[in-house]
Amino acid sequence: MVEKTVMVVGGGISGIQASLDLASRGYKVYLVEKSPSIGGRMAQLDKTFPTMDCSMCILAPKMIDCSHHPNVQLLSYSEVKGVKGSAGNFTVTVHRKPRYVDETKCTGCGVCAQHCPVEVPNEFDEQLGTRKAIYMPFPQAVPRAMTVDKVNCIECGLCQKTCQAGAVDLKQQPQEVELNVGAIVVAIGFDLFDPTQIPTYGYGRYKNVITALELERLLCASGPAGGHLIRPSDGKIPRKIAFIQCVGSRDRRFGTTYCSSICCKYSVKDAVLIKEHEPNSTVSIFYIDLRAFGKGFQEFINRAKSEYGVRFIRSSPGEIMEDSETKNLIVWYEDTVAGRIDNTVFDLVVICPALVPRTDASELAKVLGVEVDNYGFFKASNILTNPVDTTVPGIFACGYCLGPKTGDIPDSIMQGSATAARVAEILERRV
Amino acid sequence: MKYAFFLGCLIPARELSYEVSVRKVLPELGIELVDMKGANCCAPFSIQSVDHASWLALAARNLCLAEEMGLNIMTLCNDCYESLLMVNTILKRNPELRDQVNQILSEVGKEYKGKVDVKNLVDVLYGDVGVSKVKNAIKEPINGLKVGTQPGCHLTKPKRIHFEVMRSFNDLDELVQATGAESVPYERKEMCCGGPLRDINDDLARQVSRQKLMALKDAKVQAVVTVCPFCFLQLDLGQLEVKRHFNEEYNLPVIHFIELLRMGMGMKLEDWEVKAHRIPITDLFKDRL
Amino acid sequence: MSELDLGFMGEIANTPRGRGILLCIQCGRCSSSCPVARLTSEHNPRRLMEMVIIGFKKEVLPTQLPWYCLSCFTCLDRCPQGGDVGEVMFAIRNLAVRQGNMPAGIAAQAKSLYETTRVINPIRTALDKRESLGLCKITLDGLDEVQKILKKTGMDKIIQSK
Amino acid sequence: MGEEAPRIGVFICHCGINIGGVVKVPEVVKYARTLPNVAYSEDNIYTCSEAGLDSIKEAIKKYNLNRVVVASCTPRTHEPLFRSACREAGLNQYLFEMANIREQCSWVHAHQPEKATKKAKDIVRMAVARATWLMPQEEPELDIKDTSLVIGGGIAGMTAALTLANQGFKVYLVEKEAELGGNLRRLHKLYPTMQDTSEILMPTIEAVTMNKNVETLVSTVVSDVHGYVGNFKVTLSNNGGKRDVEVGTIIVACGAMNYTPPKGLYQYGEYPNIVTQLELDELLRNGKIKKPPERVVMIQCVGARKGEIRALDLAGFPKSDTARLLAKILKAKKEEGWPYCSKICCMNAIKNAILIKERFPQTDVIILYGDIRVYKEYEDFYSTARENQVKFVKHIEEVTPEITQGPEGKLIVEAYDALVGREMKLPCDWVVLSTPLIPRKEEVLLARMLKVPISQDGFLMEAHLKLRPVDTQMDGIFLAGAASGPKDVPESIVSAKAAAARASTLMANKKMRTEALTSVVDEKECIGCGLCEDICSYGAHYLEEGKSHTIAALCRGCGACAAECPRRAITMQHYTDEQILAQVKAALMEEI
Repeated sequence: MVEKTVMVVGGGISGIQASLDLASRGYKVYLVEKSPSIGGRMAQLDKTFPTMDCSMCILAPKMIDCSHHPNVQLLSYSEVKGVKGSAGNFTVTVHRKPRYVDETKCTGCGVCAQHCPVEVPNEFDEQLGTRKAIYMPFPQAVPRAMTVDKVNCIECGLCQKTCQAGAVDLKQQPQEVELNVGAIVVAIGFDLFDPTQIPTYGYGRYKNVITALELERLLCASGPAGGHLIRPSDGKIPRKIAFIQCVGSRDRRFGTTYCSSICCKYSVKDAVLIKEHEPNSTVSIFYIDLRAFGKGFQEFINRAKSEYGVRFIRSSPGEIMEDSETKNLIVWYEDTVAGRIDNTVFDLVVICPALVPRTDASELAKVLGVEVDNYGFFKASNILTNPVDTTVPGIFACGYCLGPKTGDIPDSIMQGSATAARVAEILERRV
Repeated sequence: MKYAFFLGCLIPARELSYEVSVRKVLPELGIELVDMKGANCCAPFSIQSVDHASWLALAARNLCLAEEMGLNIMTLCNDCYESLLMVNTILKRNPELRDQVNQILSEVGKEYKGKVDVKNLVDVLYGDVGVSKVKNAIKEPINGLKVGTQPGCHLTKPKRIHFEVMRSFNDLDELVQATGAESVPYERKEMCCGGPLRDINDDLARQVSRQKLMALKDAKVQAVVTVCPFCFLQLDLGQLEVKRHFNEEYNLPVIHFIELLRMGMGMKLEDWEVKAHRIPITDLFKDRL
Repeated sequence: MSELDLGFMGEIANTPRGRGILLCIQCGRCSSSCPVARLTSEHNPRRLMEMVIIGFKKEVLPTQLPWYCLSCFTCLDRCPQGGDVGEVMFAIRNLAVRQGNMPAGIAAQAKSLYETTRVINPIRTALDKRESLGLCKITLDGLDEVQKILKKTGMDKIIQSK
Repeated sequence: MGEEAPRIGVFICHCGINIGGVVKVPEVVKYARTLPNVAYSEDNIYTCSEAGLDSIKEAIKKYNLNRVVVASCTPRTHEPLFRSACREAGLNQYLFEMANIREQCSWVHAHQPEKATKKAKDIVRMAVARATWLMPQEEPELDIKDTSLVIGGGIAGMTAALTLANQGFKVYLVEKEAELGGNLRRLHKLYPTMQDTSEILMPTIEAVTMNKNVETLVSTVVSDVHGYVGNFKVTLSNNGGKRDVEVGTIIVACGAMNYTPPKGLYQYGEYPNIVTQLELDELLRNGKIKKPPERVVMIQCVGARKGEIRALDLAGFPKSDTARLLAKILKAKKEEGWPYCSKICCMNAIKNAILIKERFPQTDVIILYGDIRVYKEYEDFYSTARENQVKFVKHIEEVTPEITQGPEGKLIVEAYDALVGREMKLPCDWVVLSTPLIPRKEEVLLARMLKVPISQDGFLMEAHLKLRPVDTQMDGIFLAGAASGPKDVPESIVSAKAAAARASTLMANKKMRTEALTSVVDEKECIGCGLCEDICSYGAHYLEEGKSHTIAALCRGCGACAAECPRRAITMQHYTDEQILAQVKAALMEEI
């Protein structure tokens, strides 16, 4: 008998889209999210390109629709531990990590966090900002429930005392739930390449070398810097900013030979954002090939050049050095079109790391029994004709966990919907 | 511990002091050096630039000698080290290339088997002797001396040849610290001394050395510590040339690491050895000479 | 306006140290890392690679261009494609040499190698000094073997041609 | 129920201490009771908690309330919750009003409790004033026909049709050509797998023709479209013959076409051996190139990434006027080229370069490019090309290549290698121009019939570039494949499946509720001036017998028509003038 239920693993924009389409189609959906809230990478972005919509503003309603949908059951802070069965009838074991807060009682008012004495770096802010040991990763989090991070919790019990809804339960135990589903959709997204592997760029050693995702958090009004572009070393406003493309992408040394597909585009967006924040700052983008493909992108880049005066330099810098006093950065590069080798001093350098498979991708692949490609992304059964089918019937994938073939948010959304279609094709097949 | 001692060309011809110190110090640390009779030039970059096959064959011949001695090779010169190490690595990894080379070697009745390893003075001191043993051997620590180290390009680059052998770029620094001296970090430490362009484009060679010297001066070091005889030559003699062409005085004494170690172990340098340094080291090491 | 040599890239690519030429994406990490390129505009490893790729043979082999490289191998470690500029340099030099383009310094070393098994042979005073210090003798042992090898590889011709 | 006197219940939330810590909630509760028509008021620690919701339901029954106001946080996150509470207590959910005294009061005035409390009262007073005028609303329910029309029989159209058919939906697949296949019929091999196009095309065409749920209509075009989501009436014409079909959804997969350079651009049309990439595909497929060429030169971005569509040109056009807009764009672009990057040309060029190298290893292939845009894993394909000794030369806009005739039928391309900084002469046997995919002219008519706007680049416009890439602003109409912009095969297939998914969710439910918030025309007042019809971007207004009528299913409740109407004959339900004016008056009124 065919189960008309579906499990979606990963609550990023792609997984959310898949869930919404499947649920509206009439299927019961279990949305399993590893972290305390759905939203994924898109939630971390400041604005989206090229429409310049506030990322959270367009995402939050979708997150809410998803959690309010009568056919969607959200299993946040949970992980898939085991899968048995085959297309039309899988049995999935889901491990529900203890949140130490009763989701049904907690209203997310955040009073407990105000009293919690423990302050730790916030993963959601790429470690730039801080959160408490009892926390909600970001204000628009879904579900609107706090989570206790037991690693850092000192068991002082203040949260319990101050919670007027009586939602905190520090004794909560992990749970294993078994679910029967007809199909599985994987949408676990990506991680960032570790830039310390390229020591010549000094990430980790030089304070003012940051990743693009860190920049997104800095620029974001609800981010750790309250939307003010400041540089880590001294909190001053950087006047000269450089973007460096292909940090780990198109690189044989680390096996990441592919183009990550999005860096050129978001860099131009960020460059424009910075110019809007600080009109008298200069922004230079160091690139190898300016990959502004896709709807509206070329036009946007033309505008970035002509209207905003963003500088584009065809070059992949060889090395960055730090001025030990000012903490400014000296970037050595060759303008390959002018054939001129030169160095320029910047206040802030933003590097664009390759997008790589989630650290737990291979593990999940084993659990699901699906193949990954030579980069470690989930492998499509046929990249031409079945781009969202994995190598196991009944298990599909969408979003960046399929690799850079997912260009950006629209691609992730299209794939999310496409998996919904594939699932329906299987569950509706008349036998 | 026993090594086939590969002298190379430069040292016996121009830097006897280096050789002497090595022969004095290593036995003290339990290292026995056996000279390689009939060894030929390692085939450095100059020769590699002329002909590829000759490089492989000439280097392989030296490796064969060591195989016959049944000993691993120790070199002092980075060029010898890189050349022999590269060929050894390439031939070990690539059977058909090995056959081609052995084909040439058959002319002289030799066969490369890939049974020995190639090491450098730093490898031996750091890996085989060990920093702690070196430290224990120090009787008169060189305290309070700020030096900049010049490991030299071919001790560490390219990584894919070296990562199996070299431990890290900073091995030399640890050894220097063991003598009591302080190794001061400086900009673009990994940069070349300029030596390889000597006799090909002297002007550029000088300019590169000059960059290096500037960086060292900015770091306010009292002396430069080298392992490679080419680096030594280029930075020591080089300073005089830089002075002549740019009239800039650096007055940075340059010293072989082994000499530093030797003094630390309480063995004085002799007069002729002191004179082997074109930039006087007398002020720095008065009572150790 | 230059006519191009169609096969130049192939010639280089087919030599043991030249394969990297096929990997180059002209990103400029080598050139901006190269100590020499930072000093003189005449040397630009990235441009040299492109000239080989496109086939500017006449503009490369007979000129100074192959002889600026220090072989410090900084570029080898920084090239994202494993393009091995520093290695390709040897492939280019090997061809240049066969066209009679060999700096005097290198010719001298090669000659010395052929006559003494060493690229630098000690002068009298050095030999005496060694003796007085009781250091091992510097001999011509192995010379015949070295010469046999160089004859076999044909390098002897190149040396004599200079 | 609208008739009986309003009995309003007011529920004020402490939100823990978020509101209660600043605003004196009990004081506000007491104040609320003094307001006209308020029958009951109370405060809750968390109105949104189970306990809070229950007490709302009880109060509705106990005090038979017919209006509910909750003063707490933002409607964006919580209105659905409170609305359902009202529903469950048997109260029409449109009789609920929300007042935000957290984001708009306690949070922003955390340090002025007095003023904050006063403001909270003002906000509550306004909410109560509007609630007094609230009327119950019904969300009209539409029937959705579970049949679909797919326009275009290319790979995208066929995929969309099959995806729907496999779910049991009846699909009409319309293709204007005599056979299915679209652009792929002209292509030789497909990157990156280098499969023969037929390996993909033939099985798909077969599957379509075998599938009993798909009715394929070739040599057929859409000549008219009426109706709205769930109930489209479409007229199809097949050389003269006409036929009407009724469908619930429409998927537009009309694809794109290859840009042909105007005669003379890069001497195109002047020499037989200057061809476009597509023409080369055909030459290779039919083995037309017999003698090994010495050299082939490819030029990228011919007619792409050129010029720009200036916002000024567009300013004059209302969105609905697609025809004139596209006509204008097409005319301008023919000569000037298209501003966007067509995204597939780099890979096409590399694909053909490799094919040439495979067939003629000795041939020198040079690709003149601006940027090599081989995104995703295609990068590896670029590497393969280089390993096959395909040569890539970057040229810059300032110095475009020039083509002249050389000896014995050869062409000479003079190009500037920006990465060497030298000019060079390239004698060659073939010059291949990589040209972009551009919109089809048929789109003009389609766009007009479907009321789907066209975006600046001339392709059909998505409902939202980021979040709704396959939806259009018209419910029930979706985009698949290159109709919305250049796509390669995998991308077309993904978008086709996505469009099918969106369509199937509608059709599977068979019914659909639409917004209650729509415009209503008062026929007595209406003078049939038609201004509302002009201003409406959704085609929700139409004139009949001199009066304007609203198609509720199409109305988005934007209110443009109501604002435009000279006779104030149009009312926006749930946002009536009375409601808004009452709120404004309450705002200006001093605290009693």
